[in-house]
Amino acid sequence: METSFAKDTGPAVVRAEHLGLTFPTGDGDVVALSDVNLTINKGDFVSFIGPSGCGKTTFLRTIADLEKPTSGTLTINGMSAEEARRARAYGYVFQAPALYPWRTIEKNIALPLEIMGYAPAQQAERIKRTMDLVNLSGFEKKYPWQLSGGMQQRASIARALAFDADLLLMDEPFGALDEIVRDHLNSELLKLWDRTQKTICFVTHSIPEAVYLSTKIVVMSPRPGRVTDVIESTLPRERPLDIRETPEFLAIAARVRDGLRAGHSYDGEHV
Amino acid sequence: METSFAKDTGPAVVRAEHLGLTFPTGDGDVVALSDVNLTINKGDFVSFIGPSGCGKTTFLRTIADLEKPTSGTLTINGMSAEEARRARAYGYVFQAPALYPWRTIEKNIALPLEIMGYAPAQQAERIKRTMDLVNLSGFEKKYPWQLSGGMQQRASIARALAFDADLLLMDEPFGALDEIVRDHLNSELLKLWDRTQKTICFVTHSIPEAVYLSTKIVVMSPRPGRVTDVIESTLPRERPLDIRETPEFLAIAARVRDGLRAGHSYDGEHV
Amino acid sequence: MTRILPVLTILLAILLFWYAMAVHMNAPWQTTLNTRADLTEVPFTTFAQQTWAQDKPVLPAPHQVITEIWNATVALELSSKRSLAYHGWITLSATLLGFAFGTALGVLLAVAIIHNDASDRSLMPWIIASQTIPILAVAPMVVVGLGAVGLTGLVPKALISMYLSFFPVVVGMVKGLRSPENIQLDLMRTYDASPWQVFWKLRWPAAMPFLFASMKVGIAISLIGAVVAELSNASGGGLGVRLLTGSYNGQTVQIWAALFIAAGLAAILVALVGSAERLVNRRMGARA
Amino acid sequence: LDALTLQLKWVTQAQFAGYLVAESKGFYDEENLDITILPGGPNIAPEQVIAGGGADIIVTWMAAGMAARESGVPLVNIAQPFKRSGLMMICPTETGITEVADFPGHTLGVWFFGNEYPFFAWMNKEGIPTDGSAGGVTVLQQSFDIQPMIQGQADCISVMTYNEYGQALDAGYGPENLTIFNYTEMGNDLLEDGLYVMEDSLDDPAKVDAYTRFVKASMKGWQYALENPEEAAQIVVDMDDTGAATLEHQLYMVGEVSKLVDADDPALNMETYDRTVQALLDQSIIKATPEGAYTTVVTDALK
Amino acid sequence: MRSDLSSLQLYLALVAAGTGLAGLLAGLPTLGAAPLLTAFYALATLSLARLVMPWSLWLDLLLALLGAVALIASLPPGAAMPLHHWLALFSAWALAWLFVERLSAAIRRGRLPETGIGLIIPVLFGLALLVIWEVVTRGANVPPVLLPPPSAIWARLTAEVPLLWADFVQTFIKSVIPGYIIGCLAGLAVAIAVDRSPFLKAGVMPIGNFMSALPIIGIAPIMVMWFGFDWQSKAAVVVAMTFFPMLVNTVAGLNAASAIERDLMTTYAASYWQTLMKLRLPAAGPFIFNALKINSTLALIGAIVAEFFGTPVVGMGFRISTGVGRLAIDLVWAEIAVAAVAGSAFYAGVALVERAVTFWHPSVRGGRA
Ligand SMILES: Nc1ncnc2c1ncn2[C@@H]1O[C@H](COP(=O)(O)OP(=O)(O)OP(=O)(O)O)[C@@H](O)[C@H]1O
Ligand SMILES: Nc1ncnc2c1ncn2[C@@H]1O[C@H](COP(=O)(O)OP(=O)(O)OP(=O)(O)O)[C@@H](O)[C@H]1O
Ligand SMILES: Cc1ncc(C[n+]2csc(CCO)c2C)c(N)n1
Ligand SMILES: [Mg+2]
Ligand SMILES: [Mg+2]
Repeated sequence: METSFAKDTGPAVVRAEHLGLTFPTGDGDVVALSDVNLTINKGDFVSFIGPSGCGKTTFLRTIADLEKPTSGTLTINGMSAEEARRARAYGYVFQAPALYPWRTIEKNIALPLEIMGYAPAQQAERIKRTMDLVNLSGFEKKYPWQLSGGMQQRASIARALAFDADLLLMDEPFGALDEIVRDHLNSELLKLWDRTQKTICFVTHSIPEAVYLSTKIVVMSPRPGRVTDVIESTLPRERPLDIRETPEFLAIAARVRDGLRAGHSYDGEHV
Repeated sequence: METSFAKDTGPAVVRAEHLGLTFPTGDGDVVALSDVNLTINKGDFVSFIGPSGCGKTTFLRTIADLEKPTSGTLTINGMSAEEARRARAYGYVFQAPALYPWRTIEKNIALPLEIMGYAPAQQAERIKRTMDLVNLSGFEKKYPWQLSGGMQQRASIARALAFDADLLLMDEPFGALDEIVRDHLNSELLKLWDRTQKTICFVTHSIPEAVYLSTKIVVMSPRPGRVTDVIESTLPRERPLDIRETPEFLAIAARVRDGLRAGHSYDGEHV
Repeated sequence: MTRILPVLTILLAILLFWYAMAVHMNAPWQTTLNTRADLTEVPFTTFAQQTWAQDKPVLPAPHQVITEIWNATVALELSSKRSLAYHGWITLSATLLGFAFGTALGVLLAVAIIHNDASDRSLMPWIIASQTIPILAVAPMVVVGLGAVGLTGLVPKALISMYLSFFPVVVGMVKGLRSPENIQLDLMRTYDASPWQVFWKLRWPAAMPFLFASMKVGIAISLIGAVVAELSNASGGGLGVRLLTGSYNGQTVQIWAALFIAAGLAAILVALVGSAERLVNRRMGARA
Repeated sequence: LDALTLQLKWVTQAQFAGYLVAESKGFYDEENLDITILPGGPNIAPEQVIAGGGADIIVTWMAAGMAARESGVPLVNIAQPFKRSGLMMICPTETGITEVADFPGHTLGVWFFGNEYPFFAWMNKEGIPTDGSAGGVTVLQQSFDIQPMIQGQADCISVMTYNEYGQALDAGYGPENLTIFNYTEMGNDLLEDGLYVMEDSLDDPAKVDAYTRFVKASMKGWQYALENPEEAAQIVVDMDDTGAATLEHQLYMVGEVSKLVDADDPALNMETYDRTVQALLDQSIIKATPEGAYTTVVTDALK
Repeated sequence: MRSDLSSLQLYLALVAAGTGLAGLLAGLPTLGAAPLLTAFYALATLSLARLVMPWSLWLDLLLALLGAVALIASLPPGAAMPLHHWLALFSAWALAWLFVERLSAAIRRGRLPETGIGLIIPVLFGLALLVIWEVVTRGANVPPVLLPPPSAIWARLTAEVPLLWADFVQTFIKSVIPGYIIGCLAGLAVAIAVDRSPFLKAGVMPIGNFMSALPIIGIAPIMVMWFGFDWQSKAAVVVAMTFFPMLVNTVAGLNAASAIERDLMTTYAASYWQTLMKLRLPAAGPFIFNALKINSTLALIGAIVAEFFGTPVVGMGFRISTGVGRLAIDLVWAEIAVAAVAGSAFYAGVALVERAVTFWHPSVRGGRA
């Protein structure tokens, strides 16, 4: 496999210009996104990182046409967000597992396949493959409430990976997983990305994870939610796990940490 | 403050002997805990780490008298789990925020205070203090659904810290938080622990976090859920953030990582 | 505006259908009348108008019902025994009293059921069985029985209303008080909250949506109870009595008028409960 | 002042004009009586009310009274102002029914709730089965109105001369397009509205005295009502709490009721009594000849 | 004091023994006449021994049953019963309650199996009601034409099986079942239609609420007018009665899916029908079953009531309405008993299906206090 740089990837998949989104609430408006300008190209792996409440989820939801921006423009593959959604352009892993309690785990994973009309044999094959991938084999017939938190989250990841979408939106998918599984899934995800040329938007709180995975890291900051830094990764596309000890890696991580720290109003207070 | 070793701490707060817990489910039993032997002393900071589904939550719930062990014995401060619960011996931070949707954030934090009969003035003072601690000031009057995932989790931490319990049970409290907030809360938690001599049981998926915080690290492994290693930390009680770069720290982390890896059946498969 | 237009459209459709049905259903009798009166070759428009103007039609035309409602309410003094407002008030007072009793009883039973295993197991099946007893069959006996011990007037009616309206409240509240998720209950357990605290701080607020849903059913059903009770006790008046006497005298228009007033009353009561619900929802921070 | 409660068999209407007029005109007061008149209805069985202690005197039909007596409510007839039956069966001529022999195969509407005995006695006498077997009639439980005839659900329906028959006339039916079977004219009449009390109360002379004064005042009321039909009708309308009674209809009813009531003599006519009892026995509505089901102490005292 | 008695149980035990003792004293002069009752009083007083020695809960059951039997056996015919019998009734009732409390506590602690044993409790409660009814009606000389004792009703029930069966077939099989099925299906279908179109929903729901408030008593004569005397009009009333609860509940249920569950479907660009079948209908399950349960009782009541307004001379409603006029009150109650049993069985059937279908709902899979 060839080593390539992130910026060499294809045409714009997501293009946000002066994007803003304000939630009206009982005691005043909350500006969740303000003047966000961002272009995500085909094949990019973009991580979003930022303090909690800075609008990461909101931005992903806007791309997914689950929230309507209150200002600015947003295009997905040149289409409007709604058209893109109708074209089933993306798969979404929510911050919460959102499994249906009346379906077993395997049936939950089958859900998008049923909806998108996959043949039964293909469904079975994909369920098996993705359940193996997230190491949930043996729990096919369990109901969501019979699984631990991390297992539920893995089931929801499997569900989003079971069908073929060119754009993957993942909101803290590995938040509730231990380091080993996380490492494992990180490298699986990278392989998948490399193999399928998917575009991935990935929210995480782990700086190493962001640096390890991404071609582009978007640092956000709250009140109002905005993009404060966009860091293009200089790491090669091929990334063994031990790349995390290289100086290049550490340099990028430091830059991200600085960006993140700048977004925190209170660093050093309350000590 | 004096530098002391973890093993020097006080008498047993939690003592589990041959503890076992099996869930009957529709298609066969799930052994969530099997032959767990563990002693947690007063003033210990114990981290539980292990692949998802290995029984960490179940063990915490058993200590909290939310699940009944199916075999073995468990004593808390020399009492049964139920007596300890009745004596309000612990505060619990659940893996999910479990905020009551009809209460504002400040009212959610007030809940245990109301129940335990704190005076209104004291309630207000404690709410303010803990909301500041988790950096949620300004969101007092918001309802849970108006907060981001991480903000909800911080609210639930504030709720558990608002009253005085000698034993804190925390199930992945910082899972949905970014590194900066996490670092901040980690050091706040350490300070609190040092100041109040609380005993803390802490579930985490982050090895550095576990090593940084703990006097004792319990590594668990699934199917059946069991304790595979108990690592006593040799780090001093006083821990600046940069202790994480010391060789001693890294050595402990490596040992934890090895224990964790051993518990994973599939490492390297499905590649 | 966006709410009025659909309602008006559907109403219009119903009205058209109703007029058509009125022609259809009153036609045989009108034909008989016309034949008797040697009227042949009546043009359809005239015939339709005839069917909408019968004295005792099988199905009265909407305007006949509305005229009757108007005549029996606005056009009469309130204290007149022919006034539907007067009878409506009688029924309403029994309804409200019965509803108050019924809601209180329902909530009390639900509280007993969720807090006491023995009550749960023993009460629920019989509460359900109690509702399979046809109240109209028992109501006269209740009225006679209570009359024998000197209870007459409002109270027997209210008791029958209560008998009907407590049921949806018990069922809804048992469900509602049990609706908190396990984790929410676990939280309370970790605080070693007393049952009383669990009730007021968790179960009760969590049951609010269920309470209001039940109360909406309950108040409508309470009105039915009052009407049923009135059918068993012609003295004292009330909308039920008007229904009954209308039926004895073949006064279909009167039946329909009483029926509509009763339904209107119920709709208003349900709407009142609904606005109370919205008020409470707002105070509990529900998502808009 | 003796307080008595009178339970009517039906809603407030001119069928009970005598009692309503006596109350309204103060005839009961004159006799030192405080009378409460309870209207009835389709779900109120006066026999049940008196058995439960809710009334002292009831107005009911003799067949129902006797049947109740056999089921353990010891009712005793103390007066019988109604001498003839107002019950009829009417059939629109379109049905082709002109005589009893035409009945088989047709559907007949009958009032139940204790009002069904005369019909079954009649059919029994004619030998027409009512159990749905071949050569018999189909019986419908008729609502208390004439709708089943208007809608053609029944070929013949039950009516009272003083009430539903009037409604039929109002609705445009006339004697010319109806076949009428009048129970009295056919000699099938069973005694209707009589006054009944509980047997044990007759042991108390004070009660008997009160009953006597009650019957006396009631008959005065009947006399007044029959002499002043318009005023009587107005009184009925005024006393009807439900506001359902109309002057026009009550006036008609007073007129018709006057043909059935003997306002001067409340005594039981033994010939009709015997015939009623015999018919009930024939139909096994009652099993044994009733003993002490009537008393003449009250009417004798009035003579 | 024995620690396994809760305070409620202790209180009941004291009441049972206390009233037993009081009965013994109050009845002393006449007790020779009723040896069984004497035995009951004595044993009830002795049950106080539970405070110092183990006392099986089954002993409480036996004692309660003994009390009931003794009371019924010693009811004086015709005359009002002596005062101390009321004490016996009270004592036996307290014992039965105590037994039930202890039994359910034992089941909860897992000391006795749920299946089978769990059934004893409601049955005993019903039996207690019947005994109280029997003793009060006979003991206080309530006129049988107002309220007959259960024994008389049972006698009538067994004597009139063919008649009751014919009525049951007419009312339940012919009217209730078809009406229930049609009404529920129609309610479901209209709810979905209404859900599809916000316009229809805005138009139909207020009117639907208005219509559901129509007292069915009013529509019963109209239905008879429209559909004739036989079962068709009764089925029509049942349809009308069951339609609106189903409509209202289903519409509410279709909105029960949570925001994130819907979002998931939105991300799949699932079609309306896919979202309906795979998310909203399952999520509406608890609501739909709620309506099915409510309707199971409403349907029977509706059919019976409709029969008050004209029927062929068969049917439960016909028998009930005409029975009162004939003072055949025991037959009326026999008919009511059949209605109650049929209705409860119907309800129980629906509830069983509900448990199986909505197994995933918190109210089914746990969350009991
Ligand atoms: N209520 C239940 N019914 C059946 N099985 C259960 C139940 N709760 C937990 N389990 C099973 O018990 C095992 C341990 O679960 P537990 O929640 O303790 O895991 P955990 O270590 O907390 O995992 P995670 O890190 O993912 O939260 C899992 O296999 C889970 O499927
Ligand atoms: N439905 C809503 N109504 C009102 N305010 C909202 C709503 N959803 C989100 N917000 C607000 O918008 C801001 C951004 O929220 P968002 O969920 O996007 O944060 P996030 O970056 O995903 O945080 P986290 O890391 O904690 O998940 C927060 O201040 C939150 O309070
Ligand atoms: C409107 C009306 N409908 C039916 C009857 C039937 N009926 C005729 S007499 C009688 C008993 C009292 O004499 C009954 C019930 C009536 N009277 N008035
Ligand atoms: Mg988020
Ligand atoms: Mg867990």
